[in-house]
Amino acid sequence: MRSMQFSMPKACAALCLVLSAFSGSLAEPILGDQQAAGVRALLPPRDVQAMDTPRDGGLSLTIRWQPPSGEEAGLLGYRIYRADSPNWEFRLVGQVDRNTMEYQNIPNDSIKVQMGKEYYYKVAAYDSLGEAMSEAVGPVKSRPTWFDIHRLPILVAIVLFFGSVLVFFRITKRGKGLFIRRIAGIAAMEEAVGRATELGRPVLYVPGIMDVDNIQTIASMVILVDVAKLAAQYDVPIIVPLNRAFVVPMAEESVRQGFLNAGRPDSYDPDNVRYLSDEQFAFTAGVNGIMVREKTAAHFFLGAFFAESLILSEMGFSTGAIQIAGTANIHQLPFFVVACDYTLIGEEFYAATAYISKDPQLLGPLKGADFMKVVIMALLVVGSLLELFGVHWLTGLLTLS
Amino acid sequence: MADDKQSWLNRMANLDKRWVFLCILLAVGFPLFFPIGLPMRPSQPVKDFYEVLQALPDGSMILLSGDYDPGTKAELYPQNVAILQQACKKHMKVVAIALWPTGPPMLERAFNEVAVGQYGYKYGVDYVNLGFKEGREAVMVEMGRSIRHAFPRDFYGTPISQIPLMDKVENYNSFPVLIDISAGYPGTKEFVQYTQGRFNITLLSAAPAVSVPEFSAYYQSRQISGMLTGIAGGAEYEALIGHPALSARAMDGISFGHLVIILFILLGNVFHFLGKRTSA
Amino acid sequence: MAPRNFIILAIIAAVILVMLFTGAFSDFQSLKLWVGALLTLMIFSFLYKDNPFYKFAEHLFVGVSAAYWMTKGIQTTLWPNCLRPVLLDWFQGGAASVAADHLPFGVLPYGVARVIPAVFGLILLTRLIGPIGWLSRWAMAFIIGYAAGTNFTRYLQSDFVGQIYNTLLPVVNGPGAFGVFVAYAVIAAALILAYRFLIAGLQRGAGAVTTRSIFWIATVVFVLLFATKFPNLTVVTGVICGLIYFFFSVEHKGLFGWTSRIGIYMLMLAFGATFGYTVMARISLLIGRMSDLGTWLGRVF
Amino acid sequence: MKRQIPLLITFFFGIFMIIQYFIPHHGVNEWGGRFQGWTIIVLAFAYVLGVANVLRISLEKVYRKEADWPFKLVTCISLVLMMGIGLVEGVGEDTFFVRRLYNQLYVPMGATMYSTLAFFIASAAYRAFRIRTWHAALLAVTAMLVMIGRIPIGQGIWSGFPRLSDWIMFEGPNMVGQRAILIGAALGAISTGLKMVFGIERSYLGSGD
Repeated sequence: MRSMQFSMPKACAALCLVLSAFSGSLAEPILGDQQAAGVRALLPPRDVQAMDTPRDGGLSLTIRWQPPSGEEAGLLGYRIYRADSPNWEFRLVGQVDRNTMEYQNIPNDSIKVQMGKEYYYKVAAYDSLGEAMSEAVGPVKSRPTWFDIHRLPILVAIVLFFGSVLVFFRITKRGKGLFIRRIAGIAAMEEAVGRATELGRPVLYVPGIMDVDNIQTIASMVILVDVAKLAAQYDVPIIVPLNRAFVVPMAEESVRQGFLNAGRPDSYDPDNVRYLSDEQFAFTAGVNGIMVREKTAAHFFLGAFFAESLILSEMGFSTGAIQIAGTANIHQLPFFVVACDYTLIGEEFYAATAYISKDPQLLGPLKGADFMKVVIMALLVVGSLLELFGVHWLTGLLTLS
Repeated sequence: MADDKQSWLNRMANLDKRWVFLCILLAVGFPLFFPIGLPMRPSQPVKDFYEVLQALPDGSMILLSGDYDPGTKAELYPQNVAILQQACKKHMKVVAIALWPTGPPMLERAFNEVAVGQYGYKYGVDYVNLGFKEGREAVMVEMGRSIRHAFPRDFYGTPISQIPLMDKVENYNSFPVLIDISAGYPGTKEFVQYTQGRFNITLLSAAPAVSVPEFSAYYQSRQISGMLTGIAGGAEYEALIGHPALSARAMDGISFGHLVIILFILLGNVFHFLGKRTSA
Repeated sequence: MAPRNFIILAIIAAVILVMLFTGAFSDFQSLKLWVGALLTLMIFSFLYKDNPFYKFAEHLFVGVSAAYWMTKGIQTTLWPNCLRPVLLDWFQGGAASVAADHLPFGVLPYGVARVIPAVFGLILLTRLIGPIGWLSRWAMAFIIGYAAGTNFTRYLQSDFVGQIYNTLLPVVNGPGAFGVFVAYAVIAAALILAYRFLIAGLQRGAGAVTTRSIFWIATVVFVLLFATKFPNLTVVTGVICGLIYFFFSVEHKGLFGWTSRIGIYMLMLAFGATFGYTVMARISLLIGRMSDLGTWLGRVF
Repeated sequence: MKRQIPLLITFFFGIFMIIQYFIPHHGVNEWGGRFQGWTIIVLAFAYVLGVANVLRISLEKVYRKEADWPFKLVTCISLVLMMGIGLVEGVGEDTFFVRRLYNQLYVPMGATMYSTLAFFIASAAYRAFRIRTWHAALLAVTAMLVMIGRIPIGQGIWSGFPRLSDWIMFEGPNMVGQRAILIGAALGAISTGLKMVFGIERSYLGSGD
């Protein structure tokens, strides 16, 4: 959001600088035309105001103005000047085109704003002949903001969520409210590993193709611990091909931990956690090869997937494996739903660890999320009714920008 | 007998996927090499594009900006070729520029294929490729003053004073129409924002499908007078100029591909239900 | 695998490498075409079945791309953003570069701030040294902490509050909409009553099948008309039903079960639509590959 | 030590990134940006691990003469060659590394792999869109309606198909379904974030004391 606000005027300014480089060469012939037409002198912009940019980090000031009165056909744009005192020399800060009536003096400018220091600004309208300067406005100084009030709804949501999680912690600790509805895909995980055992073939676990800075990959690493534990209990190898280098150590730890939890740390084979390539389709080609050559019998595709989802799950289907997929990437869900035996859709995927372990500590956040859903539904009903009667404060509150 | 039928239906219902692959390969590949020319119903933006060019007198000069790259070649190169087809048919003189460094080689290929190869155009007399100029919008604005100034030499390094066709070129006013083949930034959007209104240009745009929603607004407000929209638009346009070519083939492939998939879905269900009935 | 396959492979490899590395070939446009076309065919051959050619292409692709990203990572991130400045600091005393930088809050001298990621990176590499490999968890912990924190607020803003905001719509709008709404509600009630007292109790038989079919067709038409007449109401109800499907704490029975079923139907409609919409993009990709192959074929014959 | 310190590190950076979201103050913000820079660098260090992993596993197979070992050799040789050239020559636009190796090996293979989706999407449709359940029926019917609306023939059959297809895709059911998934998934992501930051979920950190 911030960077959008900041970069727009910056981009305009940069552009105008480029344009003005050319208008320098443009000046001569146009000057001739305009003199011939008898153009009157340019008027300065009106109502120039300088203020502290609201809700910023304390390093920017905003200047606003109105266009000069009257028709200004030749007007090319505005230039913004600044000085530390109204009587000192004003230096050019930036430049915008004729349709922009606001400028932010931001840290990206060559002339920066210092926090707490006083400044004066002038705005000049310019055309090919010259410029018309406004009066100086100021003093104005920049202050930092310590809380972005527009993000209050997010804070409220966090507080509600944390609060509900804490409440549910206490409830689940007492052994109450442990119920979770059946999630077929998770319930089938053990069956899948069991099938692989019967056939004496390995299990394949693909944690998506995103790096660890994606929350789905993190969630997948956590599920991997449980799946590896299952595999260790059944004594089948589990192959984990990886698309991102940083996931290698993570996955190694997860698989080793799973084997440890199952009480068989010796069966852990580090050679089965395999980095293939950061390239999406080289990875896909490699996983195809593993599925066909190592004859994996249970496939888990859990994590952030993209176009490779369908290639993997269709190839996997043709090898006859049981396939369980889970992702929150909406555009790939249809392909998993179509080609896999079970698909964990969106939130079901994140709920997997709590579902498998039934650990009261992990159930707390799950129950908290359910509580939030009730809140959302109430908000939707109330908000839509308010909208219906033309009351818009709720939507206004949620605008965030 | 019933068993035979049953097993046949079962086999069909569980058809080896390689047969499906083969059908797709044929459906998509066949029209590429042996054009079929499924009937097209041109949409309004494409019709407008065609009619604006068609309304120009024979032998007019047009300005063509090739702002695309190999990434959008599949959609835009066929459009480029088709535009040249219509222009050459009307003996138009074509001045080509590019604001993308990847544009001039594409333009060159299209010129060689159509203008030189089919209509015997002469370089420098009937068409010229001025090459790429760095500067994006600034170049657009400068061309409003002087194209000769913005492009002092052509793609091959020849000074434009030695190119006969360029004698008559001054700025946008030398051309009744500007055609922009636009894959992104800088492209049609910037031409509209910086030059269309200012220099009163009739602007036509050839765009990939992803840009269509964005450019539609300009088309609605008539800032773009006509628009080719992706492969489908290209195919419709080729139908209009009566010269079905690359886009038409690709579109045929796409149509056949869709039809084959729909057919497979229907067949799959037929076999499934028949199989169920015979077994019941 | 038979030894003659190795010979085939060695020949492929030799041909490709010679084509790539011999300067004489670089003038030919066809070199590019040949390499591209051969590799394309090798990969497509997998669609028929696994074979040495695909294996070759696959392993080549893995090697080339893994090296590409690693080289790129070193050349564009590690060296310019981390190693080079740290080494410069080290050898030139670093005083000059530190003084020039802005120090927010002055908590850490800038030179130190720059060394920290390098330290984390080296800690990560301790994995390669067995006994102290566990140290690498510190680097993982850093990335996970950062990722969890940023994702937390990012999802809250864009997918949570953002989507709720988009769904707050005036449910019944347009002139005279209330009257129409009431009319629709009456029809809906009639349909439900008809189901409860008429359809649900029907026995088997030809007449029953016909009545049932008519009823369901009428219902589908009604729902479609309703959805187009009151799009906003449909959106709000649809989203609520979808959310009920994702509700984990209650068993999906009774009214809850019904709404969650509508929810999952909504999801299926969405999936079907996305599937159908994607077909065109995928076929276009294939056309792109085929036309490149076509150019190659044109050259060859 | 093995477990407490990582948990503390996760907690510190997680909480900081959440809090800094609410504070526009430039000092806080700059630290947020700096941490982001750090993650990029630390992630880049991991490439060493990745390549070490590929080489170790491949060379072991070559050494033990396991099945397909010559192909593992192909991977190793291409990897080492490519890396050597890239490190010596650089990765600029006009290098052998990019012009030859990247553009002529990497790009066509990637594009081909990608294009195989056209085949898989067809085989998946053939197999899966059997109307066995309501779910499958809805999937199959909407997919077909949208497909028909996207091709000229569909328009020829009934001029309303493109509009219907667009409605399903952009205004109607698709948007509704996606929104429900998005909101649910956001809740899931938030709970996962919470579990990570507060160390409720720690199994992934491995064992130890």
